[in-house]
Amino acid sequence: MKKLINHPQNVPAEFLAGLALAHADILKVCLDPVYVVRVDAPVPGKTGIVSGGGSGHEPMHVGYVGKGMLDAACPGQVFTSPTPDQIEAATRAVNGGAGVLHIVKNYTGDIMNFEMAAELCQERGIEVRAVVINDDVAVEDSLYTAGRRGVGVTVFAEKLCGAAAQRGYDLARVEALCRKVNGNGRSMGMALTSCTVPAAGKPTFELGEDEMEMGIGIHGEPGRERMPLLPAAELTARMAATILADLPFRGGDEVIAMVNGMGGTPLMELYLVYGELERILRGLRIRVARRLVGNYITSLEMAGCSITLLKADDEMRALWDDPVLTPGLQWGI
Amino acid sequence: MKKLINHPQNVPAEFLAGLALAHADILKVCLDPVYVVRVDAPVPGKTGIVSGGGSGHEPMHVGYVGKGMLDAACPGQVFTSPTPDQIEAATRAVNGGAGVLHIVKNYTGDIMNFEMAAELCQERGIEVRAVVINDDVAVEDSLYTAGRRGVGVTVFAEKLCGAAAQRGYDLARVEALCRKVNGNGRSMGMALTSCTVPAAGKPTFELGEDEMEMGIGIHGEPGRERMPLLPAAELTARMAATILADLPFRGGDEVIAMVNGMGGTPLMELYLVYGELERILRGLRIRVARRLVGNYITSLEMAGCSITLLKADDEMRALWDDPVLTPGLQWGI
Amino acid sequence: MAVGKPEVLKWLEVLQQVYAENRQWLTELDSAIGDADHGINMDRGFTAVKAELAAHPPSEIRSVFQSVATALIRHVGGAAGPLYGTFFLRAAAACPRKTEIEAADVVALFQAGIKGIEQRGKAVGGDKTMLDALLPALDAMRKGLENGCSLAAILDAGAVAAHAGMLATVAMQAHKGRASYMGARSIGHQDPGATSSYLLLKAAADTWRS
Amino acid sequence: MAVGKPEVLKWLEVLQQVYAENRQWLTELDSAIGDADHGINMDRGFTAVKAELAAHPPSEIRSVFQSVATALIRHVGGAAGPLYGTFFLRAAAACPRKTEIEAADVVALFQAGIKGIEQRGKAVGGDKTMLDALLPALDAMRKGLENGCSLAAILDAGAVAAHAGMLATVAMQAHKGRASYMGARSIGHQDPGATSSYLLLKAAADTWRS
Ligand SMILES: Nc1ncnc2c1ncn2[C@@H]1O[C@H](COP(=O)(O)OP(=O)(O)O)[C@@H](O)[C@H]1O
Ligand SMILES: Nc1ncnc2c1ncn2[C@@H]1O[C@H](COP(=O)(O)OP(=O)(O)O)[C@@H](O)[C@H]1O
Ligand SMILES: [Mg+2]
Ligand SMILES: [Mg+2]
Ligand SMILES: [Mg+2]
Ligand SMILES: [Mg+2]
Repeated sequence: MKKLINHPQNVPAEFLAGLALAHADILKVCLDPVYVVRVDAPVPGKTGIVSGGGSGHEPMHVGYVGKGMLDAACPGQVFTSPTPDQIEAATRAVNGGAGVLHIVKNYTGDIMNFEMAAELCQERGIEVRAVVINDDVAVEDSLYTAGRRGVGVTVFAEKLCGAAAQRGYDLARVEALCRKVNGNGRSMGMALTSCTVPAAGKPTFELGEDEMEMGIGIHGEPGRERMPLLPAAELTARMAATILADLPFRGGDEVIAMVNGMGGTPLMELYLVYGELERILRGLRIRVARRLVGNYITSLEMAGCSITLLKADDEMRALWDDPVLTPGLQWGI
Repeated sequence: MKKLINHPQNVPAEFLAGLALAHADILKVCLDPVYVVRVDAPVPGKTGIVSGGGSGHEPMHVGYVGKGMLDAACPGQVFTSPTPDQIEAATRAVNGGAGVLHIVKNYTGDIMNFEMAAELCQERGIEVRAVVINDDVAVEDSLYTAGRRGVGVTVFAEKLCGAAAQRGYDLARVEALCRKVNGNGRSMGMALTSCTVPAAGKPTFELGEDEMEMGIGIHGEPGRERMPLLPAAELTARMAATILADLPFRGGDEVIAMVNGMGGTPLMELYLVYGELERILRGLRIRVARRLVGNYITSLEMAGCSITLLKADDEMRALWDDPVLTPGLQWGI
Repeated sequence: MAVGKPEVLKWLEVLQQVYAENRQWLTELDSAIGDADHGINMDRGFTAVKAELAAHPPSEIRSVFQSVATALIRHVGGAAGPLYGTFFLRAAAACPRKTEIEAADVVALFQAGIKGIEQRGKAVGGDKTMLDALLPALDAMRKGLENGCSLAAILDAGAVAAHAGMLATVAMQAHKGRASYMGARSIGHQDPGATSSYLLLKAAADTWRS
Repeated sequence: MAVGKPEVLKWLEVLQQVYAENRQWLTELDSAIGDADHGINMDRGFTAVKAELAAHPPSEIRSVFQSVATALIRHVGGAAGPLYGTFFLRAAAACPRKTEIEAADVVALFQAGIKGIEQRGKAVGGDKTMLDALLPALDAMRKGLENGCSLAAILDAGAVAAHAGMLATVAMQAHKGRASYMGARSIGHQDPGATSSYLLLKAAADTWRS
């Protein structure tokens, strides 16, 4: 394992120390329990937005703390969801009296820890609503699985709900928006290489020189299918087809699109994939109204990408353009 | 070689196609010869700023085209400097009558191609000045080398000169600023892994499981020294010491700092290194006034990082904060 | 024989060692069908338990379990944290305020804990989770108790059943947790959580046998 | 014997094949002390030359060299583009307006081209560059001309000297180009540009021998 680290156990903590030094104008890092919070929290009267999950997906979530996006984020150990005390402390820290929305990705661990935290918050009289993001079309949503994973749409939900809360939406409206975003967004990912959890010390899985893993999540967990590596055009077409058929997206739709890197893929390749994607969408008369191309929800140093499409209405498009100032997303300010 | 591409030969062109689709509001891509230019070029009366170099360093340079930074960038093949006709065409396209600055990184190929282009421009009556960036302290600057390479300071020079030109600085003042930035900036890089040039198909070099390459450039060219991998704290201390001693930087200085990823290193590790760096600088009473942490000048999918420090005066700090709107750097707009 | 606070503490001490020793194995199992952290999680959790018990020695058995629950919930995260945390929380609630607990108490306490895991995780037997080690173990322990066996024999029966249950997860397709994303590809791999649950019971049988 | 336009075109055709065949070798040499693109660059360049000559057939030898220069300058980039581009630009300028050029013309043309490379790149012999193949070759060719040798003999002498010069770069430390960044670590590797220059001369000797 080759990483720019000191001790494998200390990676998340030392990362947060660097983040705090680099972005003292935007956020602060609280310890014991650990969470990252907007410098000006709590904002009185504003609906609070809290998310969290395992570390290793940077900039998500801690890099999305700041004006117009998250009020706080709770980072767990690498790929391990945070604990209820972290989430409870973060929720208390951002509650401006208007209640707090928890944006939770659909993983057993995340669900349970956020549930326990919500119980603790409710005991303290803080109104908490939780929306579970489950946009990953690679996982069959059935009685026989833990359900679809929450992946790329989380970034969109955090941006849009953050903007809505900043505009003054109350908790119920932010919650409804979050459900609408989740309901209209779909994602799929793939990997060219595995990643290495620092504390584990070796790659989670091995892939042959001509293989890729299709339908990968964001935790280095194996995907649904291992298959020969495809050229970018075919790969994009296949991922797009699965995503498009699922909602389904239709001609005339407007979308916000993301081509996301898993951490180890050069921007050059991500834009190349984006080009393929937009050509496919144009062919179907689906207009890309807004887009992100880059590393937004990663799996450590994994090589690969994911595609997310969100069918956007006027409200979402307007909220998208609202100012945001976080380490990971920044515009309009 | 595992990459998200179609044919190795087409990577730069297909990347540019995706970039053009994604950022049609900011830039356009011209073909034959190839260059990327601000949508609103030429801006009458504004000093033009053109840079360029091999592809594979994204977002540099094409990702820095836009308001407040470059007017145009000329991308070569992967790690191969662009040709004179590209540079000449870009220069003509951005000349608003006030002359054009070429920001050139110090590599034999870049120097010669920009020189030939400048001759062609001068024949057409366009005033061109060139500033050569050579900030890499890993290379001894002597009669016996091609001189220091241009690396991280290029990003700073492009941002600051772009802002200056936007404010209305004339060509001579922008040129002087660029020389000042180059004179006050120093960088050093290292690699944990090699990268693979798409058309070459295999890694440029091989590193053992416990080795790193110190003093690496940005083209996958081997560094000055191969050595056992160090913990991040020691690694950062060693790189910082070499950089600091060179200018030298002194207690009381204010700096703009960059911890840059080579393309395959997670943000988590880059912030961890940034934390180490800022602690070292604080210990020496050097204040980090502004900073960048992320992938800004990369070597395809190489794992590793570089550190850049620029001793900044009031003028530079103010220009840094000026608005910028490019695919790779964006704030204040 | 009965179990007093020293035996309970001994069990937890052994568990800390067991999870430290099996950290890599559990993580490797989790690499195959999960995200390569289960051993790391269990080790971190029981190291935190040890520190907590040393820092604030609880006065009675019930409060030992409460401290364990809090330490696990605070320091593990993931799926294992809330699940094992809930196990000890419910075990504490079911624990009589006595200085020594009998075989019936021990079985009741495991029963309450395992119920807690079922409620928290909403999994059932056959989903390829820790429950596939725990539920057969509970059955075996209850049978042993009905048959009037000694605590040592009851715990042995529990550990044996947990071991068989753990091995049975190899052939199962996962329907809960991270492994379920793999669909049929999850078949052929032993569940990490079932393995850590077996180790939990094995350690109890080993330390409470005399 | 003398060299006419058909022979010049033949040389360029052979060069295109030679660089296509040696693309990988040249790139591997450049991997060791450079950035792994020299073979790719040369191949791209002479493929462009071929396309250019086919699309716009030049009328005389001089204009052949001009087209080659333009194609290389436009399509190669890097260090090799301006250097070989300048070589052909100067060769064109030195080329007499004749339908056939003699031995003396050929040597003059190489001399002008190599001068151009010296001026453009500011390197000298011993810097571990293409000049370490080209300068000895030029010397040998000049001597051959003085001694009244045939063009074939002159070119052979040039190719032999270039080959020796190319091999001599192995022992040199680079002082120019990308390899100079490696300092003493550049010693022990053959210079890619010296290798492509040897191939250039070798192809001339091979095609202009009859
Ligand atoms: N819903 C559930 N109910 C019971 N046990 C579960 C459930 N989901 C997962 N598990 C158990 O948790 C184990 C994984 O724990 P761990 O790796 O620590 O958490 P995570 O999956 O969050 O990384 C699985 O092997 C499985 O036994
Ligand atoms: N200043 C120079 N003068 C002459 N030849 C040079 C000079 N610098 C580099 N070269 C030659 O160029 C070769 C490298 O060419 P190439 O790999 O195509 O360009 P780049 O170094 O830009 O990637 C070197 O092997 C060397 O022979
Ligand atoms: Mg986990
Ligand atoms: Mg090159
Ligand atoms: Mg796990
Ligand atoms: Mg090269």
